[in-house]
Amino acid sequence: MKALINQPDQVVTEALQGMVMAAPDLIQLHENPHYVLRADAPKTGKVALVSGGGSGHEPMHAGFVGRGMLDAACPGAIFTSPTPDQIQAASAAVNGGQGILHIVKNYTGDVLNFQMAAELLQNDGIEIHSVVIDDDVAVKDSLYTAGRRGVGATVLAEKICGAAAEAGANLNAITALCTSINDSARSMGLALSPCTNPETGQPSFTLGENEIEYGIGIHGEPGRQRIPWQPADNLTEKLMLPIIEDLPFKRGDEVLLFINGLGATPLLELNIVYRAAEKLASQHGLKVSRRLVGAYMTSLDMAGVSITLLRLDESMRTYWDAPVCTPALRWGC
Amino acid sequence: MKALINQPDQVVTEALQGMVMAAPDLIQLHENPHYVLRADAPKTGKVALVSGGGSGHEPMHAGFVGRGMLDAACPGAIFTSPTPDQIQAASAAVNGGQGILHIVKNYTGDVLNFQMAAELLQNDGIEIHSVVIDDDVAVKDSLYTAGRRGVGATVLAEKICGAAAEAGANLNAITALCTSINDSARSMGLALSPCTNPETGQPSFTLGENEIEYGIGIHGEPGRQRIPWQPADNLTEKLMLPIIEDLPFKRGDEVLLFINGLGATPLLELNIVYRAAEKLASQHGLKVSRRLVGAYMTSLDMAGVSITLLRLDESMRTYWDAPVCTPALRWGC
Amino acid sequence: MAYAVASLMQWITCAEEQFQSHLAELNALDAAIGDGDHGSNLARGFAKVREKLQANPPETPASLFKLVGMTLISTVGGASGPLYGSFFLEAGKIAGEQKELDNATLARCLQAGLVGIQRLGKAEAGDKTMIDALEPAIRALTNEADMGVATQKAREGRDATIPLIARKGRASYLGERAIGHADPGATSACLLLNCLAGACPT
Amino acid sequence: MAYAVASLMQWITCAEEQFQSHLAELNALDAAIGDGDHGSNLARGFAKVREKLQANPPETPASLFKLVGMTLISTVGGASGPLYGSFFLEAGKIAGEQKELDNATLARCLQAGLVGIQRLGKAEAGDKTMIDALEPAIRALTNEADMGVATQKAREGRDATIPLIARKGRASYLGERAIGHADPGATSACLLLNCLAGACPT
Ligand SMILES: Nc1ncnc2c1ncn2[C@@H]1O[C@H](COP(=O)(O)OP(=O)(O)O)[C@@H](O)[C@H]1O
Ligand SMILES: Nc1ncnc2c1ncn2[C@@H]1O[C@H](COP(=O)(O)OP(=O)(O)O)[C@@H](O)[C@H]1O
Ligand SMILES: [Mg+2]
Ligand SMILES: [Mg+2]
Ligand SMILES: [Mg+2]
Ligand SMILES: [Mg+2]
Repeated sequence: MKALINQPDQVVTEALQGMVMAAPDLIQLHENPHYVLRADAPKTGKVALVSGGGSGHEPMHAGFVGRGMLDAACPGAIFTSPTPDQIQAASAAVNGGQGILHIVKNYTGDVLNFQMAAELLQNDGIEIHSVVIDDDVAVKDSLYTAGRRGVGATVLAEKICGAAAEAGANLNAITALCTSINDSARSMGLALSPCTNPETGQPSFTLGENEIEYGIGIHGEPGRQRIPWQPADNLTEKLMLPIIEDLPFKRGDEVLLFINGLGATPLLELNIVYRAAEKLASQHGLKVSRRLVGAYMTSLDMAGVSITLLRLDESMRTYWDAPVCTPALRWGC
Repeated sequence: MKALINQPDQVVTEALQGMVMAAPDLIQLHENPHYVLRADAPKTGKVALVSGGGSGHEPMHAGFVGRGMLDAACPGAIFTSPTPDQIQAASAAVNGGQGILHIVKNYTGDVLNFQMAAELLQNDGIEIHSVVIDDDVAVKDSLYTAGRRGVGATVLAEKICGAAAEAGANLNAITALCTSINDSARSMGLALSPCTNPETGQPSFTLGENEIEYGIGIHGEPGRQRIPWQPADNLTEKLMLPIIEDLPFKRGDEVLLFINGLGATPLLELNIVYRAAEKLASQHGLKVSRRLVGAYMTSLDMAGVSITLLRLDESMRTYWDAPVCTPALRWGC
Repeated sequence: MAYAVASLMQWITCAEEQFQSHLAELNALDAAIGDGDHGSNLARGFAKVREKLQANPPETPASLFKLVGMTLISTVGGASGPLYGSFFLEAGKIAGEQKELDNATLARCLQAGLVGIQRLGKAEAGDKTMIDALEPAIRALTNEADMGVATQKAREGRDATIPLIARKGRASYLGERAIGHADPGATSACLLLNCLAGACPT
Repeated sequence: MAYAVASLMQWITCAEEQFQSHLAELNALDAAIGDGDHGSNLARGFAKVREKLQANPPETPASLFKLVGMTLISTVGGASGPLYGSFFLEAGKIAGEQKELDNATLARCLQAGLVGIQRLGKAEAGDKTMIDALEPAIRALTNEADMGVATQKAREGRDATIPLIARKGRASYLGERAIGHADPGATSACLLLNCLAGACPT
């Protein structure tokens, strides 16, 4: 497979090493088990935030470790959730004595492994809360299924809750905030190309010249539907309407609009989507007051985009604006 | 062509509109002619920095407009330099009365159009200096040719000179600084895939399963040589050695190491390249004290990477660390 | 007839070989309705299991099962790591201090493992998961059927996943598009049970 | 025989049509040794020229040339915009107030345009640029050859770029890999001169 890699089974380790070498003032790496933690961890007296998941979504999550966001990130193999002992070790390493929040994306693997880790940590007397993020409206929800996937809202929850933790909020308050972010956020994505897992060298699916996977996740799993290519404004509408209708977002709502590139889509195109999305939001009476545009939660080399809308309240807005000092998201410091 | 665009001839305009809508606190857009300028332009009493070039390299240059970097950027059509009247209008709009520096990448089109604009501006009594960036060691230099291309050093020059301008340096000093950055920086790149111009829908070249364009530019022009795929560590060495030998960089030099993604290459891979590049730098006795890793000067949806090394002196390092407040590069604010 | 630790080692060694040789096939099944890593996940986990078994050969069925379970949990990740891991951990709890497991005890171990998977994953038969292969096979063994019948049941259960819409795991995101594809976990469960059937009791 | 503004309008209108119909071909030539936009650049520029000519038909050759030159400079960008733009601007300076240009004056206009391109772009014949087509053709006209000879010279000059390594423009980055490809600018220059040859003097 033609990628900038060495041994396929060393991809994750080498990328983590490179990432930490490139931001030594912000983050450090522990190997075996692998986790990335703040350069100044543990922060005594502060609630610690830990997240993680499969690799292949860079900069998420390791790129979000640092002051004002995560205390630690646990990267699994490509598209494979981390293991309980890894999560346990990372959590223990950043434990500041005020409890730990696990921010978990709703995939069976992530949920089970974080759950096992939480049990191990609780046995050690560490207070653990978990919030499961499930914002993807492409997935039909039901009591009898695994439910919706966690996608773009994860990034927003990590930023906002990270600022709350930095400001000294306690574990209950941060857990409630995280739950409320998840309840107030909805996302949907589409892919113009598959991704290729460097560990296996196989493309996740094949698409015709003119085909799009609509309702895509971030692990190369096929979407809900295959549709023909349409102009960006139409495709944006096909993502925005299900999002707006699902919560539902209502006229007068203040929102954060997040346009996320899936890896191989140029910023040029993301900006065209942003333009269409903000116009649609305005047409629905939504006031976009905060924005994020870029490749923050990717699917390796997949071309495509996801859109997330978060209904902001004042505390979310304030925490969003607070300083964040991580390799991938940085302002105010 | 399957991209997130509407009308091919509206790509640049719509992307600029979206970009400015997404960062209204930092930048504003003037249309017909198109240029992006600081939200608070013009800054009276400050030297203004203006750059520009073809579109398709996003976030460069418009993403680098803001406090501590550029005052204005002039985006041309895809891969086509802007026109003299466009550069003239942008420069006049940000003129703060202390003169203007044009940072120009060494391509015939950019050089000629900026030169014509400078003449027009000088006729209007505005003091204009120009520095032409030509850091690409893939191109053999000679008195009788167009010389080397301007690539990664452009981003570093814009950041460092932008900080100098912000700090109140005068036009002569900033011009000297910019020249010295160009003299102290070398770059080289390679592509794993062509790019496709959304205005024409044509891929820039075709590559076999296992082929790489070595010594690539940023406009989809073919590279110096076609070589077979090799592991990332070897490819990194094939970029680093010509860079190190050309200046030459010497043991004990303090350097900034910039790993630049060409558009479709995941951060995962860029981090693997960073790891290899920093190791090689260390083996050559170079002290990497500043770093930048990401897609800052792209070639649409091209997969590939370029490496830039800049030998830092104290003033460059200080200006590098100074606050920068642009959509694409941000710290300290 | 009973399964001493040597027979059970045969089981696990065979599983390691099978997951290795079916790696691409399991990945391809997973790519169709999931994220394409099920073969890689199991191969990675069982490779580590083999390494640990060679370094510290366990002396009882219980310690073997515990080692397999712990190793899968700490090296596989994903959904299948905790699920298969719990399967072996729970099986080990039933095995107790016994030096060998007679057929009935082995069936009780497997049944406990199945319960462990279901407690964690909350899947029922018909949800298009590994349960669809494991459940009928282990039910057969509990009812004293022989191994051949059990593996036959597993295969039928796996094939029965093909027309299903998934309600659990990653395939559930696809809705109707999951129809027509066999579940990768049900397929790996068949391989696992085939290996058990091939292990020689003493 | 002389060229009044109507004849020269024929020239420019023809050029607009030719660049439009050869857009893909010029882009393809440019993709081989450059960035694939030469056809798009000229088509965009000449479309704007036509628009302006229709809105404000010029009354003299000089005002036509000036309008073409200014419009190309302000709408083409790239290398060819300033170069072809200067060509027309310099030609316009020679045309002065004259209502029509006789053959000798036209040749002097073109020669001034060529000098303008070379002053800006610093290219010599043999550097693999538009100069390789323009220079021999304009030299022939200066020596009173007829239009057929001039376009023949341009075509030969263009073909002679094929085996060359480029020393100017984007193709110079390719080194030896530029060999075997015709220069796109030399190709567009042939089209431009063909149109001039097709315009009817009065
Ligand atoms: N809740 C569940 N209960 C039982 N089995 C499950 C459940 N969720 C998923 N599985 C099984 O796990 C398999 C996928 O495993 P794997 O690909 O290794 O993990 P992941 O889905 O995390 O990539 C599925 O084919 C399915 O058989
Ligand atoms: N210095 C120069 N002098 C004369 N012609 C040049 C020079 N540089 C480039 N050209 C011409 O310009 C053509 C390319 O034009 P175009 O593709 O429109 O611009 P760009 O190279 O900026 O994309 C080349 O084929 C060549 O003929
Ligand atoms: Mg997985
Ligand atoms: Mg061009
Ligand atoms: Mg899987
Ligand atoms: Mg060109």
